[in-house]
Amino acid sequence: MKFWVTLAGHDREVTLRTEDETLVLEVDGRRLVADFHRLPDGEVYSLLVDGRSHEVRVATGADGLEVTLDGATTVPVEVRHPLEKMLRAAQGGARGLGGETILAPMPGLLVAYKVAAGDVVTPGQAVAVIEAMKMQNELTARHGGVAGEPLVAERSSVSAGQPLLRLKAAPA
Amino acid sequence: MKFWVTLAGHDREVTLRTEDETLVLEVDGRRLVADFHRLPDGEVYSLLVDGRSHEVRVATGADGLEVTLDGATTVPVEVRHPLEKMLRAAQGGARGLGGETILAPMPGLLVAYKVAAGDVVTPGQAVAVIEAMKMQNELTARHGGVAGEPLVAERSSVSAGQPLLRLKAAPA
Amino acid sequence: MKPIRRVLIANRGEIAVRIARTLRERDVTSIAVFSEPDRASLHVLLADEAYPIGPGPSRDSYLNLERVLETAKRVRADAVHPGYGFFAENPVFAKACAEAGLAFIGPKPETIAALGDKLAARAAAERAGVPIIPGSPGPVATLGEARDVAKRIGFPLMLKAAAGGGGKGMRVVRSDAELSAAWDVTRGEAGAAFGDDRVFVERAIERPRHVEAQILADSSGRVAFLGERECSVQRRHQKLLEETPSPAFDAKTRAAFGDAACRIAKAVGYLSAGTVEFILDEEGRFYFLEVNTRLQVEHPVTEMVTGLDLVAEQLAIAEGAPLSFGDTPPVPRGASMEARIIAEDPAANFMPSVGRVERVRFPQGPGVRNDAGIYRGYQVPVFYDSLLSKLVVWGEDREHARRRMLRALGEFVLEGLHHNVAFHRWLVAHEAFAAGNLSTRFLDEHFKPEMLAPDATAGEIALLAAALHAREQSLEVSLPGGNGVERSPWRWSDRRRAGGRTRA
Amino acid sequence: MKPIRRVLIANRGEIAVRIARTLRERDVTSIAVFSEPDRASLHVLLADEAYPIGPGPSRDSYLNLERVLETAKRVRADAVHPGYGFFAENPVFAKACAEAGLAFIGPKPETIAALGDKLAARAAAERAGVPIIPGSPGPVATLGEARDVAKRIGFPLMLKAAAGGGGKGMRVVRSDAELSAAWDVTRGEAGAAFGDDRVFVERAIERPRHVEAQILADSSGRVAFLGERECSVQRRHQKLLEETPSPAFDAKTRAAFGDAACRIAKAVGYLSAGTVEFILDEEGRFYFLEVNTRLQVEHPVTEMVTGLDLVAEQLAIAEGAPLSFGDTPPVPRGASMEARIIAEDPAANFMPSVGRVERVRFPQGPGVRNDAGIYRGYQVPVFYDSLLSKLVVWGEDREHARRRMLRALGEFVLEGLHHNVAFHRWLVAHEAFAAGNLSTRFLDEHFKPEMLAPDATAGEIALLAAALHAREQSLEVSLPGGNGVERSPWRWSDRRRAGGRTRA
Repeated sequence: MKFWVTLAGHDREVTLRTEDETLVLEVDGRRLVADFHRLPDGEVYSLLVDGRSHEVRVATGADGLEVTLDGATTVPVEVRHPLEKMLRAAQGGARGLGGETILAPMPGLLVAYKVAAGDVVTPGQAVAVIEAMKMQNELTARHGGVAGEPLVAERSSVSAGQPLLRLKAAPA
Repeated sequence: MKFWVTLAGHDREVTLRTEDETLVLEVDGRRLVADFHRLPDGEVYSLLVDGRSHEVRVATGADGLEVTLDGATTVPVEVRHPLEKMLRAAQGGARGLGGETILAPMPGLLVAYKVAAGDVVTPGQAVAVIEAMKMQNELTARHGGVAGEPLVAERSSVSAGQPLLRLKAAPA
Repeated sequence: MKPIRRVLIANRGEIAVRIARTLRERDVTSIAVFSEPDRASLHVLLADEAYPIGPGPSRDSYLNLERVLETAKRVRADAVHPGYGFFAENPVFAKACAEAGLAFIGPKPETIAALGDKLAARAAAERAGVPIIPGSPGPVATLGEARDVAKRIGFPLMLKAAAGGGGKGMRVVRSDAELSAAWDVTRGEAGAAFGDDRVFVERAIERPRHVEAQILADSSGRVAFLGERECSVQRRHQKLLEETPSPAFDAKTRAAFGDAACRIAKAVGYLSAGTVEFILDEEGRFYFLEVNTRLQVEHPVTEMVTGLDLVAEQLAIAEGAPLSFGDTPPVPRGASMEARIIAEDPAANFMPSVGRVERVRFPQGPGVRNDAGIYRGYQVPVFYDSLLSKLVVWGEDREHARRRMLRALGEFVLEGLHHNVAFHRWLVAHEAFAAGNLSTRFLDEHFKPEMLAPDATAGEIALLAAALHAREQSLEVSLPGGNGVERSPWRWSDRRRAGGRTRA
Repeated sequence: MKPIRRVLIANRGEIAVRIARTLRERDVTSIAVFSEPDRASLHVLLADEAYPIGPGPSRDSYLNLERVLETAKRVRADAVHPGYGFFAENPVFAKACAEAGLAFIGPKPETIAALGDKLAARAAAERAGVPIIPGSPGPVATLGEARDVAKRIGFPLMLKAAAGGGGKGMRVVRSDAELSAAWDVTRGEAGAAFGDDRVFVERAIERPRHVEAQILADSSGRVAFLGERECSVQRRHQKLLEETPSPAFDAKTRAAFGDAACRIAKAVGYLSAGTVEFILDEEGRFYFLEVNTRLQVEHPVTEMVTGLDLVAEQLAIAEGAPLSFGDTPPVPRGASMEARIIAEDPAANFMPSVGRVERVRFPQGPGVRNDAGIYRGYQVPVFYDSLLSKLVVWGEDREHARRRMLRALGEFVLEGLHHNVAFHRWLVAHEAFAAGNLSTRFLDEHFKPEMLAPDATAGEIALLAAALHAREQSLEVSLPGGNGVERSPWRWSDRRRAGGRTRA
């Protein structure tokens, strides 16, 4: 079967075939073959690629999948259906600012907002500062957009997952 | 609520009450109070009894429940409904030989049977010898009964859970 | 002094567990206390007894002096071990313990108080003839005074809050202009942070190393030096990796260093375990920094090379017993390193992370000690320090210890929250680290988040894993504009988007 | 000799993992092999590379000489480490490695062959002037001859298969009558078990201790004695707990003992790591038993007190390098104990157990090393040895090590299959053990399964747990003869009865 994978910013079409515990992947004209075995405790696989032993875990994170390699390195991956790809294309290439809602990553104190309502926020831009575990931490926008009204008062405490700010999508 | 517990051969009536994470048990006229908290990873509880910290795990074993204390000591426990108790009583006290099916505890080689068809087998009596992990091990009857025909040939290999011998219940 | 039979551990997590272990080995009852969110913490599970002391926020539980002491008395503890942090360097608490008839396992209250004041400590060091960083003899009242000091010792300078420490309340100024600009700010911050706006001025050391001396002192006045620890690799002034011996030391330096540390300890009549912190300049000269009147997070590296149990020594000292080794401390054998495994995201400016430990497999094998405060399924609470575990190794020499640390870090499986294991793999493999070329500016000089980005091979492995996941998935999804409902092995990437950068 | 870069580990589980760790630390590529049921074994996960070698039964995989060597050559290994068991003491395999151009990490094939024969080994010891147990100079052909020996050295006697070992093929006879009765049986068994019915006769030592010498020999003929290990606590002639130093030794005995071991090693031109086993009688006299031409399961206790890595030494020796410490072995520091954590049920005559590791939390903290071959969720296969983990501790002296072992065993959480952790808790707490009063008959003299039965407190805790379970349960059950269907928090005890004594 075929699908699209977004990895480290790159979009690639991947063809997948499996027999028993052998996995054959075709990507960018290359062929990856692995012996795989599912381990207990979550979605964890042992992979043998040309004999090299790797342990990987797949979890569903905030943005698509998160693959953890050898117990410690996490790589975000998105797996998409070819049709979705086509749809995107049909909708026209340039995507502009995707829009999103900034959430409090953990309970803590919202120290301050870094943007005001109406500001155009670009991906990666800092939008708020939250204090938790005795440290101040900046929250950054991932997709960007136009800032709405602050959803909580500065210097007030927030709980994990609480919406802090909405960014409206802005076409390019 | 009330129920019967069989522990180390003793049958006791137990009354149970809980508030939040406090557990109050009445048994043999004594009162046991514990602070309990469910831990992740299986049915595991942290119990604080008069401050003393205990970690217990409850699993369903071959014969009722198995409670593991402090990670290593396993105690078989049976929890029964009062009505069942009454029924038992009604059926008359003496239980005779319960009857059972002896299963292969692990894959291995059935070396020999220690009883022949028709033999009366008492609880704890050895009925067969199985070889596994380079060791010979005796299988013993738990409830006893009258031995049926051997279900496998001697010197043949058996898989885990495979029935080896049926013991018919025998009234006292 | 009466023997200690029941010790209340006024702490939590990894260090409470570590203390409980020694108590168990010494046949002393370990009594844990826990806040509401800590009911399932490892220290509650591993201690002999455990009692609640209030809600999550430290001030309502672990820093609630009345509650802690009331509990200690109620459960008939005869001693209290403060661990580190919380009440560890609080003279009021130490005094209150004594008044409540509880042995405080640590220095005397007056020692804690005296050394808690940077200026008093500095003065004590000076009296003991221990080199201190050139600077103002005491607090500097006005900008004018500060300028005079600057003229005398030259730039760069460090403005330091008298009541600060652990990197807090410090500011480097490189010119007269910077000094003028920073003066009021620094005093204001000091006042706000520590309720004490006294500031003093000293020479700033460029590329300093942080090296500290472990000392033990018993009630007979015996003071022992148990070797140094180098803790130069830091982020935000917090230690990340510590080791002994220091690659910057030779036997001569070590002797002078240990002698200086012991002189200070004797000068203040020190009792129990303590650490004298120094900074080392690029010429290898050491200057007194401060004294930590407690057990350090990094104490295990000293234990690994000496074979001593520092908590056991503290216990014996609190009972009035002499040091277990008398006047001859064990000769250190080999080298040891400790990597602090912390719930944080090194790729995002070391932002703290919370979450559940979804899967964990700790390193094991020869020469590896891992003191964890977590277990599979454990939910890391947000109220406390984000230290999850201390990975400690021993090796016959530094290079062996370094390679063993690399091996152990390679085995470390920890999933479900952000942590710095991959960062440590990078650090310990770095050639500057391997060369022992360290300073507190190591990260500024060498580290960039991109360095933790997965390489090509990792990318391929991730691709394979994602493919296997796609294969396992089989959700009914209807594709808008697509040909109706079909079985599809993947979800729409935009589904489940939480937005923002949720690190929980 | 050319340096070793890629080592194939011809073993599995815990020991394969242990070897892989040293290889990783020495920057040598570790190559695992695995049978079908071992695909998810820890050694496959932790090695750099892993390759399949066939079905579960050992003879089809780990003992399939052609397959193992073919794999080693195909993956370009330049050396093979046999671990223990499997091919570890097989001269044919060692020879085949050499012929295939692979360095065998162990003694020379001819040494393995020579010492594999009990009589040859005994003769070598005798030539080296090492005390041996009085007995027949060689195999005894007839009952008549056996009787003559008996007249000479007296009863009790031991009948021993020449090709036996590890407690197999041995029988004690206490009278002439018993001797007559046992003679044919013993020979028959020897023939059946080892294809060699030669039997010899020696004096049976009552309440013997098992003490062994760890030796290392390099290619320059240098032989070092690294201290003794006492392994007296056994069941079914299998070691359960080992320690160093032996509580039965004084410096004088140790010197004579080490000297004897080295003489034997020199006499046979020994190479690499080896163990000379002795038995110690109640008067403290030691007699040569046999030489194990391999790494022992209990090697870590020696590593704990010497700081050496025995696998690293084997590796260096195989490369033709000298012993890392030259002519002066490190002076042992403190004491160490190892408890073998085994999948078996001590309450049922130590019957092996299989099953899935449902929950596990290994001991950690100061002085604790745990070399496990398992992890959470791991299914213990039935084909192999049932050793799950080696729990090793270090202490400043024996009592400290013992208390630390007790502490570590107390922390050990292992659920889902039967194991001997609770047994070890009993053993290490036993006063005879604490007194160091050991012999291979320790269990016969002190152990009864009832001793592992839970006490009153444990009963109460179990009761509380069962109650909580009942509370959580809520199955619809209709009570026969009862008042129809009702919500009931418990199941009928007879439900789910599997019958028999399922230990899986």
